[in-house]
Amino acid sequence: MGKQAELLAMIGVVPVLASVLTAALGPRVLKHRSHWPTLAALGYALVLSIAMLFSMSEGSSYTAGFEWLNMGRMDIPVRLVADPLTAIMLVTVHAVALLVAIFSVGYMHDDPGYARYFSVFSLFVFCMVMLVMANNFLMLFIFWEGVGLCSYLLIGFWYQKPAAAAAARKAFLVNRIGDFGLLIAVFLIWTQFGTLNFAEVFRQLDYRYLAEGKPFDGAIVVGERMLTHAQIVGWPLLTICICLMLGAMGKSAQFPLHVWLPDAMEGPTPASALIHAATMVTAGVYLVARCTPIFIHAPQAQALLAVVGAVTALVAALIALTQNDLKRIMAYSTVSQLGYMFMALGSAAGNPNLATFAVIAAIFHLFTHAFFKALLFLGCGSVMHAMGGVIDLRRIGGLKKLMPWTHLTFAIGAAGLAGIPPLAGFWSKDEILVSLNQASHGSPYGLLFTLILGIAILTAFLTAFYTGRAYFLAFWGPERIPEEAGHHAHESGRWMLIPLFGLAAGTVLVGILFGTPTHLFEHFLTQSESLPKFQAVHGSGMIVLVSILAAGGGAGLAAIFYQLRPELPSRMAQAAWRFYDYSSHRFYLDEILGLILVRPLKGLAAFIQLFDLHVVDGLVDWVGQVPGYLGQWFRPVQNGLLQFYALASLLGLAVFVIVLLAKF
Amino acid sequence: MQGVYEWMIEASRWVRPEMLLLLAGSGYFLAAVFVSAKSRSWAIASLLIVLLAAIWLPSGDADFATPASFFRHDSFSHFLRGLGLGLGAALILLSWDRIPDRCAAEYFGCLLLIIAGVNLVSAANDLIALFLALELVSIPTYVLLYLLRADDAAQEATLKYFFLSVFSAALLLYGLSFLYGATGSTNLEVLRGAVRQWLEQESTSASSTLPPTLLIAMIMIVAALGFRVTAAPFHFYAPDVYQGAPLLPVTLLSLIPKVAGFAGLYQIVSATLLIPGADAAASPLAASASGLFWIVALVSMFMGNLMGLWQDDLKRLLAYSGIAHAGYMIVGLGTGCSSGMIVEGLAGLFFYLIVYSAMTLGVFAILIALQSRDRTVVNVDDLAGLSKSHPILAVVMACFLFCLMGLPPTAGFLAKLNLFLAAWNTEQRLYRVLALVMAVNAAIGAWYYLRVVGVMFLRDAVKPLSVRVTWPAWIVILLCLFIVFWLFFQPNTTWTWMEAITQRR
Amino acid sequence: MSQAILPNYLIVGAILFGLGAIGFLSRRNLILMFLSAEMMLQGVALNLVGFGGHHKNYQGQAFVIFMLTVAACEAALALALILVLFRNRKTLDVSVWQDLREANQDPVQDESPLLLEPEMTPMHFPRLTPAGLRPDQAASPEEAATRG
Amino acid sequence: MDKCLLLMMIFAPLLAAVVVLLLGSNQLVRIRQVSLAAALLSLLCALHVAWHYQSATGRTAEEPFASDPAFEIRVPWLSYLPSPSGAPSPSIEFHLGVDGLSLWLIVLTALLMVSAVLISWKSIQTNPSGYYALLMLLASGMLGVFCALDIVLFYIFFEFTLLPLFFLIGLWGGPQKRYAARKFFLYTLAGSLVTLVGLVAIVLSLVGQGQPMTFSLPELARQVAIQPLPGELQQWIFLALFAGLAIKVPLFPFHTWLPLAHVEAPTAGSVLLAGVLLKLGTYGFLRLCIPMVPLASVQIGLPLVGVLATVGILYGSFCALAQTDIKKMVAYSSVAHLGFCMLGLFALNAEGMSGALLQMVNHGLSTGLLFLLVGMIYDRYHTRQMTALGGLNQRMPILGLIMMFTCLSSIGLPGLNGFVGEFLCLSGMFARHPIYAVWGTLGIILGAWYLLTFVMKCFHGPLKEPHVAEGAIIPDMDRRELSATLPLVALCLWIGLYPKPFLDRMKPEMEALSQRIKQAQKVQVYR
Repeated sequence: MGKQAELLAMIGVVPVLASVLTAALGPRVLKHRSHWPTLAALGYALVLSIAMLFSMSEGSSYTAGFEWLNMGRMDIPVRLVADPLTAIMLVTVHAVALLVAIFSVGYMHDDPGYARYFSVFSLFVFCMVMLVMANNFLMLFIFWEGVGLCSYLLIGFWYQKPAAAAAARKAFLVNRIGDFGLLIAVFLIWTQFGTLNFAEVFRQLDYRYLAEGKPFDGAIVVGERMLTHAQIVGWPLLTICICLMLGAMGKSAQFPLHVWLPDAMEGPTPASALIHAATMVTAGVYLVARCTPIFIHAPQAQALLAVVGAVTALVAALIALTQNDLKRIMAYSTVSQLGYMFMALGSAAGNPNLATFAVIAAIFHLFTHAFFKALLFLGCGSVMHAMGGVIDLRRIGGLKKLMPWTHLTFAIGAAGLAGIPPLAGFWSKDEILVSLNQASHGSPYGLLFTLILGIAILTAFLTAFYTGRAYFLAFWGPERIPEEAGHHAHESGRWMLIPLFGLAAGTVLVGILFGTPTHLFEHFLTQSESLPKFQAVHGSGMIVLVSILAAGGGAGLAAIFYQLRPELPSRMAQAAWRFYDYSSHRFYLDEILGLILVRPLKGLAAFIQLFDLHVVDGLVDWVGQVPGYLGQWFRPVQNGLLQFYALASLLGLAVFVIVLLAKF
Repeated sequence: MQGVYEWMIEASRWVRPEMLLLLAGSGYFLAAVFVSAKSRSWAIASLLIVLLAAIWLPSGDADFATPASFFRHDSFSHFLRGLGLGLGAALILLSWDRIPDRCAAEYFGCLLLIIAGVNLVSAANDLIALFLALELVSIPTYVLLYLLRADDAAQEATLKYFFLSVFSAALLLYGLSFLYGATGSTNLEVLRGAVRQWLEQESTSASSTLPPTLLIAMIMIVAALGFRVTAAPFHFYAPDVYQGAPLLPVTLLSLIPKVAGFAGLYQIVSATLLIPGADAAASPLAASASGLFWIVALVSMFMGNLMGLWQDDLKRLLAYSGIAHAGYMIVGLGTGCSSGMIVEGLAGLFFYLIVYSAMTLGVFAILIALQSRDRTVVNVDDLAGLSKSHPILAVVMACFLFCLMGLPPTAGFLAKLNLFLAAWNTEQRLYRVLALVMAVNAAIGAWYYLRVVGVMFLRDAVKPLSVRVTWPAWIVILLCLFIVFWLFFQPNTTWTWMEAITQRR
Repeated sequence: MSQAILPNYLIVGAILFGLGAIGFLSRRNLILMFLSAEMMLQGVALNLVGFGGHHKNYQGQAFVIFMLTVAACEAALALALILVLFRNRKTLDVSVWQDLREANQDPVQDESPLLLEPEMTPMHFPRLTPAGLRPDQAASPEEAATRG
Repeated sequence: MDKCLLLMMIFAPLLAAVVVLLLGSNQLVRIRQVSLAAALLSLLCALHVAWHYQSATGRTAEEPFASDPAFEIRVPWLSYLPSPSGAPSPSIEFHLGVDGLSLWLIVLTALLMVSAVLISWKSIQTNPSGYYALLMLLASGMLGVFCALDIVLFYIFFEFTLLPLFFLIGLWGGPQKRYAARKFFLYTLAGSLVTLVGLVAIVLSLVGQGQPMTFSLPELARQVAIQPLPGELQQWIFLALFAGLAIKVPLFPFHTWLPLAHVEAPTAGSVLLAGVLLKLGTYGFLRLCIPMVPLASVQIGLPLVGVLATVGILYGSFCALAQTDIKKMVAYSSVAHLGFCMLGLFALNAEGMSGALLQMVNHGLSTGLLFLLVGMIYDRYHTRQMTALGGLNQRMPILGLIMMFTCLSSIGLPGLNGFVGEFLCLSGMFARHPIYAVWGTLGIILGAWYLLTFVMKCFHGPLKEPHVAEGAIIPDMDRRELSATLPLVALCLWIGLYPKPFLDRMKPEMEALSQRIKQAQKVQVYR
């Protein structure tokens, strides 16, 4: 226990130290060596988190922590906790972060904000690990916003670029919408359960009580009210879940809050790889997985989760089909894959026994996705670096020979994303399909999940297709190098290649090592105390076959379209011109959101401003003038006539006499 | 029964300072025929005489009142006579070099008579003495009003003041005659005894047999003295007269008749309403009177403040301000009509009277000091840029104006606070409403005072003022300033004194 | 004095007072206004005397004496003042004195002129016969004027 | 020694004001030095008090607050005649003290004073002696309000603050200064006079119930606990207090004086206006309304303030969104932020009220900082129009960084001070009345919107500066400006990262007050 506690604390402390150190010393002292604190810290933290992973068999661990906020019934300590779910997240984050950091050394080497970059980078890692290690909802929320801040800072890293500045603001604002939901959820949890501690909340919602249909013995004391179990499980829980989901949707870029993620690609590519592909965007998935004990009680919310996931996955995949910006394709792909994870998480709707398996599937996909998506992004980064920042597929091509290593690793990553066996993506995607398949049988939402399963398979096909398209367009065909590339047009250096190799190795291996072949991942994750009892679900051959077919079909079609018969795509585009148009304009989602949300609100603001100026302030001024008007009204009395004065006085006197005599 | 001679000795025993003033004043008129002296000499002489009178003023420790005496001396009159002499001295100082030599003797003579008059009002122990003292204030005032300047405006002001004053004197006398008629004596102590006796009978008998004469007397007297203190609806002359008359008499007019009026009102009220030991609620007369004062206070406050908003002429503005302040003070008088309070409305009234005197005198003193031959200060806008040309004077003026608004840290705040406390403490819903009305009025009033402050500080003068302030004016101004702050920071002595004087009777 | 008489005094006093007040309000001649005010004082005097009789003491009468003194004093002042005013405006009408009033108010216009507008034609004053002359020998004023 | 600390803290600036006035406007350097020294002395005293403050234990609903006796000063000032029962002579006292409610506001005020002096260093050239004297007077007044434990003394200081600020705005303000100063003065004065009636009513109604007369706030709170005022009277008193305090806060729709005053005021004036003076209103609610008329606070305070504060949050945010003048935007953001504060206050539970108190400090820090920074921009470019500025980060990276920090603190980013306060306020309100809290929470989205838009327009993107003199290079923040802002920044961070020490010192009072509310409700039920 003690040793684990120290581990946890160190994992938390080390990156923030690196961040502060870099920020303090970076610009003046470290300069081009600013990456060292970060690399050292991440390396150390990775070792620690692997150690943590292996010590997980001893059960969850806690640090002692300290009081952070204690007022009234609100008692929030800073206390770290690690269970298998956390451990997996920690390892993922640290591994990817370390590799991305190494890549960044090469990628960012002559940027004036070098130190700033690494400082924020470390800060991000700190926030991310604290997010997954938090033991209560408030801490989670704090670091949830913390990663959002880092995301904001990194997207707007090149703040001189108006697009970057706008993208950063957009990301923050859209995330704030999600955070609004999360904050409401936190308030509701606090008022309903009287605590924000995960364990406490989950204990009050113990699955057994629900399964046995028994009420709690006694009632939960919430504030001054006494709530019975039935009261809690009703609409409050559903509201909590929907609010939590809103938060997750914001952070994990689910439809319709996904609009910020593609824009976020304005930031440095390694940052996109880490934050907007591998780690931060999965925080939503983590949140929902963490809150599984709550979600179980709200099957409607879970179904909604799956629907949102399905819509997101499909829409993002459709948009990705026609994008020309390599990074943007990857961004939409990330959105799509996150949709996948949401589908998986939602698949336990009305079928509590499936919950653990669903979580495992989602988290496993998160795990594998981190590797191959980071790999793909870094590959993009490598290309971008070589092409002088140009990443438009219409302007580059045939880089196979120029950048062989990049090509190879990109191919592995693409295959992983497309779900080609035996790479990581295949195994995790397969599990999700299995989970969905299971959900479509024997749950109240069977029909819905059948549909979602169909969407998932369609999405798998589309994924393979657009991945293949990107891959073929960039690396095959005649060599096209834009003039911006200049002398950069060569294979990247060691700093950038080593991470590519590392991630490629991960993409190849993690599926086989931990996935269905060994069930290591499953076994490990089921040790989590908060997850319901695990019930193994066995995949069917049918699903595997369909999955392989979809992946292969998509990839093959891409090969045909963009390698063998390059004239086909334009003909297709003409045939389906309207669809092509919609897709390439991202279904006009940004515009629609702008039209129904942003512009009315801005109009409202302008109106309120006028209202304030003329109505509210006018009213105040008017009231201020009332005494003046009254005075004006009395002024004729002072007409200067002596006898009138005497008369008025006498009249006043008469009134007094009459009034007072009448009283007697 | 004493002989006439003893009676006169008895009557004059307590009023030696006033006799000195009267003799001196009359002497001036006489001497002016034979002696031609500089205005300054008359001023010095007057100041010395006032100082001598102040030294002669018997101490206020013991109450020498005897039922039969024409005058009396107790802590109340001691205080008010002190106030009267102080105001007189201040007025003399303000007049220092500003009176043309030709009419200096008459001016200062009248001033001394007025001071004597105001003192006698508070020393009077008889209705006749009270009436005479009030007339002693009025009659020289008529002279003063057109002594200094004989233009149309001054004449019109005098005309209005004179005629309405005579009118009000008639009302007063009518009221006093009924008071005498109801009780059978003009002596205030006897009168008090009679009312007390009547009240005792009243409490034993079931039916209410208040003689309506007493009530009519009350109303008439309130109306007449309301004229002196510029309480609405008897205030009409004030704006016109203030505007028309020269500054010095206006200063006098805004202070002395108010002091005299409130002293007179207190004399009457304390004799007929404030019966020690009698329960306020049991006296229907007290209830009627407090109702009467309620209306008068309400109307005065609103009239003064609402009309004040529109004024450009400084003197006219101050007239309305005076009307409003009279309203505030009458709140104190009204609350004073019910007894058994911790915070006495009457003590509040006299505390307010001191503060009012200090701050109004201060404002007028500054206005007087700013007058010069080539640049008169008539309108509010004439003060523009004062903060540039006379920064200290502007700050002092602002202090007085904030005091008039009732803002801390000036005594104006405590004065209003005491009235608030008194008004709320009456346990009568009506007076609580009045407290609220006071608050509203203080806010309205703040508008026009602030306007003056704003003009002084925030605007630049078209033609800057270049007058040098003379030392007598400085003395008065700084003394007023001192009082305005001292009464805020050290109110306790004064307040205890005020409580004492109003508890004595 | 018996009880029954007092009300009579009071009533007459009140009537005098009221008449005076009405006169004060309705007369526009300054002198008549002042006389009306004096009439109010007479009402009061009657009251005081009546009450004095009722209460069988002299205080009421003493009061009246003092009051009369004051009234005389005021009358002197009034006449002086009115003289000055008349010199200035050549009329005794009180309503010409309304320059001091609230700013931006129209002056109150007379609908009917003063009933007793003083004649501004040259007046004929009687002359005493100089010493040493018989009355019939005295020249008429006109002749005296022409003679210089 | 300790007894004199509060006196020294309040009167050091007063003394400095006198000295500065005597120095006259020619000795600019001396004037600044004296003012700075006085402000620093005040700050030292405040810090000493904060450091040695002993948080009271065992506060109860009957005695929700009382000064730490180590710092209490009590001198009779205006005594009234003793009551018939022979109790000691009741008097208005010069009663200073410090407790959990006022401690942090005192520190905040003293801290902001230093910043205000420093920020005026160069920008005030006309009549500096008057300016600094007024600034110092204002400091005395503000510190006095928070230290006063006598109901009348409280009001005296409360009113007194109007005077210096009136002149500060009116004399050193922008183009519309006269209108702004007058409106500010009259509007707030009108309200607070009604409040005075309320205060008088509290004191005297208790006397009417047979309690000994007192003006001491702790004493009054105890009397009220023993014998609550009748329900209807409580409501009237609440409304009277509300009139002045709501204008001061300012709650929607009484806020219109604020943007005007802020925009026209000189930088230091805006800083103190936003940082401290608005807190007088919220502090008044906390110190007067809740303990004295708890039942009315629940019955009408909660719905009334709940609605107005919620509307204010959204309304203020929307107004801020529509602004192009930076200062006006910040001014409207104050309306929104104080909406949070009031929402927390009228949650009437320990969480909400402590959040409100913390939010007062937070708002003082972050909005104070915002005004300081806007002032610096204005000093450099003589414009506050967002449209005229852009990409300033490139010219002034440090200013940009601190501005970013401040905006983030202002939009309630966790880890910075704003979050803790807003979170506690909203959670408190959520427990009391979820609907208000939910609507209020929407404000955090809008807050981020306008502030980040401002940062984006002015600090990000390509460099755009209004015309500056030929060859002049706009400098980044210098040492003086840094020393005006960095302490505030540090405090923002501290509160955000570790709020416990701040909350602990107000905890006994807060819990006692919430207890008081519960008690009042209970009594109501039994009646």
